[in-house]
Amino acid sequence: MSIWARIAGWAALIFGLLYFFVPLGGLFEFSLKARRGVYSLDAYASVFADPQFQQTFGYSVIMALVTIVIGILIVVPTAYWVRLKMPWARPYVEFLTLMPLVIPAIVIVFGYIRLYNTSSWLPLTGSVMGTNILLAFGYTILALPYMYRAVDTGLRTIDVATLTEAAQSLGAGWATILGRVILPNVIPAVLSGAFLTFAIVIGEFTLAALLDRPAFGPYLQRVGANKAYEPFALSVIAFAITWGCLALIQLVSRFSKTAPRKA
Amino acid sequence: MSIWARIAGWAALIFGLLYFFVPLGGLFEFSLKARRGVYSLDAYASVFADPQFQQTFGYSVIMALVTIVIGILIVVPTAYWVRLKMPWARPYVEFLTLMPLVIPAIVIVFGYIRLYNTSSWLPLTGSVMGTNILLAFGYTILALPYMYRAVDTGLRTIDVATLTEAAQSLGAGWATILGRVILPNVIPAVLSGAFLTFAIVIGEFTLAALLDRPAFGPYLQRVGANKAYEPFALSVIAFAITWGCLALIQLVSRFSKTAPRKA
Amino acid sequence: MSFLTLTSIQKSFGPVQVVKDFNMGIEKGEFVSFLGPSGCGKTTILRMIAGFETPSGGTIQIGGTSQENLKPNQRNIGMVFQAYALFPNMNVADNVAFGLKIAGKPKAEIDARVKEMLGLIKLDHLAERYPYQMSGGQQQRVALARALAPKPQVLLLDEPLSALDAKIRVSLREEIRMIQQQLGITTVFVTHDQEEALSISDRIVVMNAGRADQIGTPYEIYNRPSTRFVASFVGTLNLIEAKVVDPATNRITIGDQGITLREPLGAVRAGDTVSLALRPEAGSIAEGAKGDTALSGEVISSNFLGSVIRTRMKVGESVISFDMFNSPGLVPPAVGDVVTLRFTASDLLIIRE
Amino acid sequence: MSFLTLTSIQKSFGPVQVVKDFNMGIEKGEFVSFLGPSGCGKTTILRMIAGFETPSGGTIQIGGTSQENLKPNQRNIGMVFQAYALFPNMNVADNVAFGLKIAGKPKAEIDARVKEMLGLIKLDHLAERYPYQMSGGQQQRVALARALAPKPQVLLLDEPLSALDAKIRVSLREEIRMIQQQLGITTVFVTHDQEEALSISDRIVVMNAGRADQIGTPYEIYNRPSTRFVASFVGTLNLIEAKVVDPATNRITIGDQGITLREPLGAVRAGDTVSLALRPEAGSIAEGAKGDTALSGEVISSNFLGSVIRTRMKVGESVISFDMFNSPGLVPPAVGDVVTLRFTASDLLIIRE
Repeated sequence: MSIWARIAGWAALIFGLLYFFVPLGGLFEFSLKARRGVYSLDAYASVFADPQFQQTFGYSVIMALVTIVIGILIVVPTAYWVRLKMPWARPYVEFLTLMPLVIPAIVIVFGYIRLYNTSSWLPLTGSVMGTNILLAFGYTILALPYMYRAVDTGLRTIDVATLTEAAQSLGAGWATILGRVILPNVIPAVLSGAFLTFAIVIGEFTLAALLDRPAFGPYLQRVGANKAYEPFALSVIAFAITWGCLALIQLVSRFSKTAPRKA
Repeated sequence: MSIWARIAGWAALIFGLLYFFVPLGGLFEFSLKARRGVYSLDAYASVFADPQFQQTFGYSVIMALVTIVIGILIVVPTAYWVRLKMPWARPYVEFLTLMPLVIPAIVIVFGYIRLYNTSSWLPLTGSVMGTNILLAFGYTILALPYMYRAVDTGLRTIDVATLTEAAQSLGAGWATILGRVILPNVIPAVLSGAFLTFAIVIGEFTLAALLDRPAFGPYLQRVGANKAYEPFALSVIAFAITWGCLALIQLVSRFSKTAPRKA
Repeated sequence: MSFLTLTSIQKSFGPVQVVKDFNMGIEKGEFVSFLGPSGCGKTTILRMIAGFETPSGGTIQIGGTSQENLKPNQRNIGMVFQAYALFPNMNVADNVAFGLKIAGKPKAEIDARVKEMLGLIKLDHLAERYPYQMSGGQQQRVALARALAPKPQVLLLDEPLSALDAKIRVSLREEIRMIQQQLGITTVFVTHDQEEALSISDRIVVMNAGRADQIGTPYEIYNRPSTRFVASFVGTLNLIEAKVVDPATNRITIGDQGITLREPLGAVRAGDTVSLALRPEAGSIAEGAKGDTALSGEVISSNFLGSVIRTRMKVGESVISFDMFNSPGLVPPAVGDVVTLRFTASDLLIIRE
Repeated sequence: MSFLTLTSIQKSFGPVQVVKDFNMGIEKGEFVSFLGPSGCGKTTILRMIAGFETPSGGTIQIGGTSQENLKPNQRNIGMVFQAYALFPNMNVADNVAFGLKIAGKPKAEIDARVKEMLGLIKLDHLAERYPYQMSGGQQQRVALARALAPKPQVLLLDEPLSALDAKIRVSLREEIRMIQQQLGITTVFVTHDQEEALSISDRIVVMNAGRADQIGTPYEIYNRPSTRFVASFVGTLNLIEAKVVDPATNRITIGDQGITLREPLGAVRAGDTVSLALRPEAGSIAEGAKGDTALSGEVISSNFLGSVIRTRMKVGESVISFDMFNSPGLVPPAVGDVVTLRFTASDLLIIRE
């Protein structure tokens, strides 16, 4: 192996790390500078004291949980059924779940606004609760690719078809198979999809802004436009949350590797 | 198989399809209604005639191409090297490439603004070109997960280690191996990553808006706030572009299945 | 009527007919192997018995009851898969108890039965282990115990040994056969490995392209193959082209050596070509042997394969391989030697397609 | 000095010593097989010769030149991999031409050599095919041609047959051996299949846990295994525990049957236990045989395996298997029969670890 190739490889890796961590480092350092001349947590104190922070963050957490529930209800049975009985449909379903990645969120929102405006058959945008429901479904679309991929990957680690047949030959019906055989073996995958969904919803800006809901993303942007140090503290907090979610995913997937279900 | 389970499976699939296509259908139908009482393409004509549309769209296309080039230069050698010589590093690199999905774009932008502001060591935000560079790198981060995953999937379909060793035993050096053996076999994967990147950059809103660049995403949002039918026409156009990209990916990957490189 | 009866079974996947009019009766307590290359339909028949596939035509009866309207989970069948298919989230005891719990047995009965089953497969000490903590052979034994625990009417084994190492494969097949005989359970075994089928079965069904080419005991299948396919799939075989000299006296020639067959040639004419089969292990070298039970030829290769030495000689247009057991004193024939192979009259079979 | 010389080769991966002080000389034109279970270090030695791994200690010389500072692409070595490793974006001709193009040969020479190579593997007609359009056996033959095209000094074969079907495996190994002898190329072959190694090699190295247990011709390895590991890994083997009665006269007992060995027992005392090895194919049933070349026992099982019938009998505490070629007239011994197995004096080997 050429020494140059080796250096190039390491350089690429280090560059990748710097690419992420230098901006974050700068961000963090600046967020501590609210008090002139010394490092302090003043900006953080100010952020946490802001009632708007608490409100928007709470709102986003609730929306994230709702999104996760909707996502699991849609994705888990679909992914199982596609793997078991409609393997020919897998490329199509994968294609479908890929679409949210490339259909701009704006398009989705405009579609919703048009479809569910106050003069439509289902005037969801006319009420707060209706708009919340719209937002949750929008988030679900955004999170769908990750949720589906996570669950599908989880299903791939077990032999869905054979386990189902083994359970059937032992007399089990569909409810037993799903509840006692399939679900216990994909729980880590479901959790991993849930954490990703959580991180995405917490940081999302476009959907919430366009539907005009008091979510954390727009708040972040508002603070950024009007204050000096707080936005950086907020960014660090948002990053810490998403980082925490990622770490949880890693933990869960590591746990699942040593746990019996890996096999 | 129970008839109920079968129905449930199909219902989930159909629900998934409706989930995407009903909003889009409503959108499309409304965009044709600019002339009272009849369907017409007036809204589309108005959009295409707008010089701002041409400018912002052209700008976004150029940014997309720049982003694709940067992405390929970063991702292809890294992914190859990681697969070949640092398989232990794969989880870490995958983790890294997953981060942009969950670090809100806002955090990235604030980091950049802080790091490269007019009073910093590299005052990129002080000039138009500098801001453009920042934006391109921001887009690269956003597109990184898809590009990396596409290239890595492409590399997975060939036996990188053995092909490299076979070429070495026949006397080939690194340049020959990369250029004549590895690259020709992952071109479809690279293209697929490129198309995804293109679709993402065209529709992106947050980064461009916060860095205040004349991109297509913010234009879309501006039009949406001020006009009646044009935003819907624009949404349909944006959707058509992304859809076209997706169709191209499918074509490329189908082509690659029948082409020799699949094997 | 037999215990397990398959009548006119057919199965098509789209335009492809995988099983073509299959008929068979399997007696209670019998061990029947389905042997054939991949795609011959053997696994499809097994899956139709289990209820995982619905026959396109025909009926399956077990103990006199038609299985037509029974779902897989209503058939009371035990199945062991190539991929073990233990439930990864349950330990050994829970896996074995699964079918009993579904059947709603009382806890005491379940515990007793699990214990009995683990004793049968000699894994009592591993009851608390999880599948991923065990070797493939152990997992497959647990899968066997799990399938047997609810006392099924029929045991179906779908290539259960294919994923295992050679040595474990041999010991586990003997163990399966022993347990099967001990319990007297009707068993259908699917395999593509001829030695496996020969060593374990009461009867063998040799499948070819959706049909049963031959059904018989291992001894019949090996020594009296009824078709060219069976002869070549089961064991190694020399196929020798011979020319008919006189159908009335069963006289033929191989190259320039005349032989009078014991078996009647049937409806052929002088000058016709017939195919004869000779197993490599059937002959032995005997210098000076002549007549209807000997063939001479020039040695073209002689390979040391360990326990046997395989020599090939050319007789007319045919190449005949024959095996000798290796022994320290044996001098294998050299390439170019002319040797005479002696066999018994019944070794030379006529293959009639 | 030999053409390919390995001197005190060692290799560790972290704390694990995979190859321990390996020494061997391979002559020009010799075909040497490395045989052993997975993890024994055989593939690691091959990869060190190729330059893909760097030895932790020792030297490798080819034709008198140390390979220490040569990268894999400077060693002029041909290699064939288990996974074929044809370049999927090139057709057969381009694959074979790859090494020649890298070497900068003129086009006319490349074309001629590619043609010659495709003739050698009898695939001239498939020159335009892509790898994915060919069977595994064909792909592996192309891989062989590709490795041989640049006229390498040494040909390395890394389990080239493991991914293929049983029948193709046999025919391709014969083809490889033929081509190797025709070209007279020095070849190192790695395999875990003992029959493969026995049938194809000039010499075999039996590897065990990073060491060479025995190096010898196939005949020596099979008939005179020097360790218990070699004896049990190569072929099937009965290991019989015997008690020494009188070291001076080489008298031992197996169960209650006394035997005088021909081979001297060496440094043992009366009452010691020694291990004897007997191949299953070495004996034959001979009623009434007595003395130093016969053992009697009760039959505990008799299995029909196709070409052979394997019978097991109990002699004292040991179980002895023996094989008989199947033939239509043969009546296999029944369980419970007492039979006498006769062998020749040289069949009974003393295993001295």
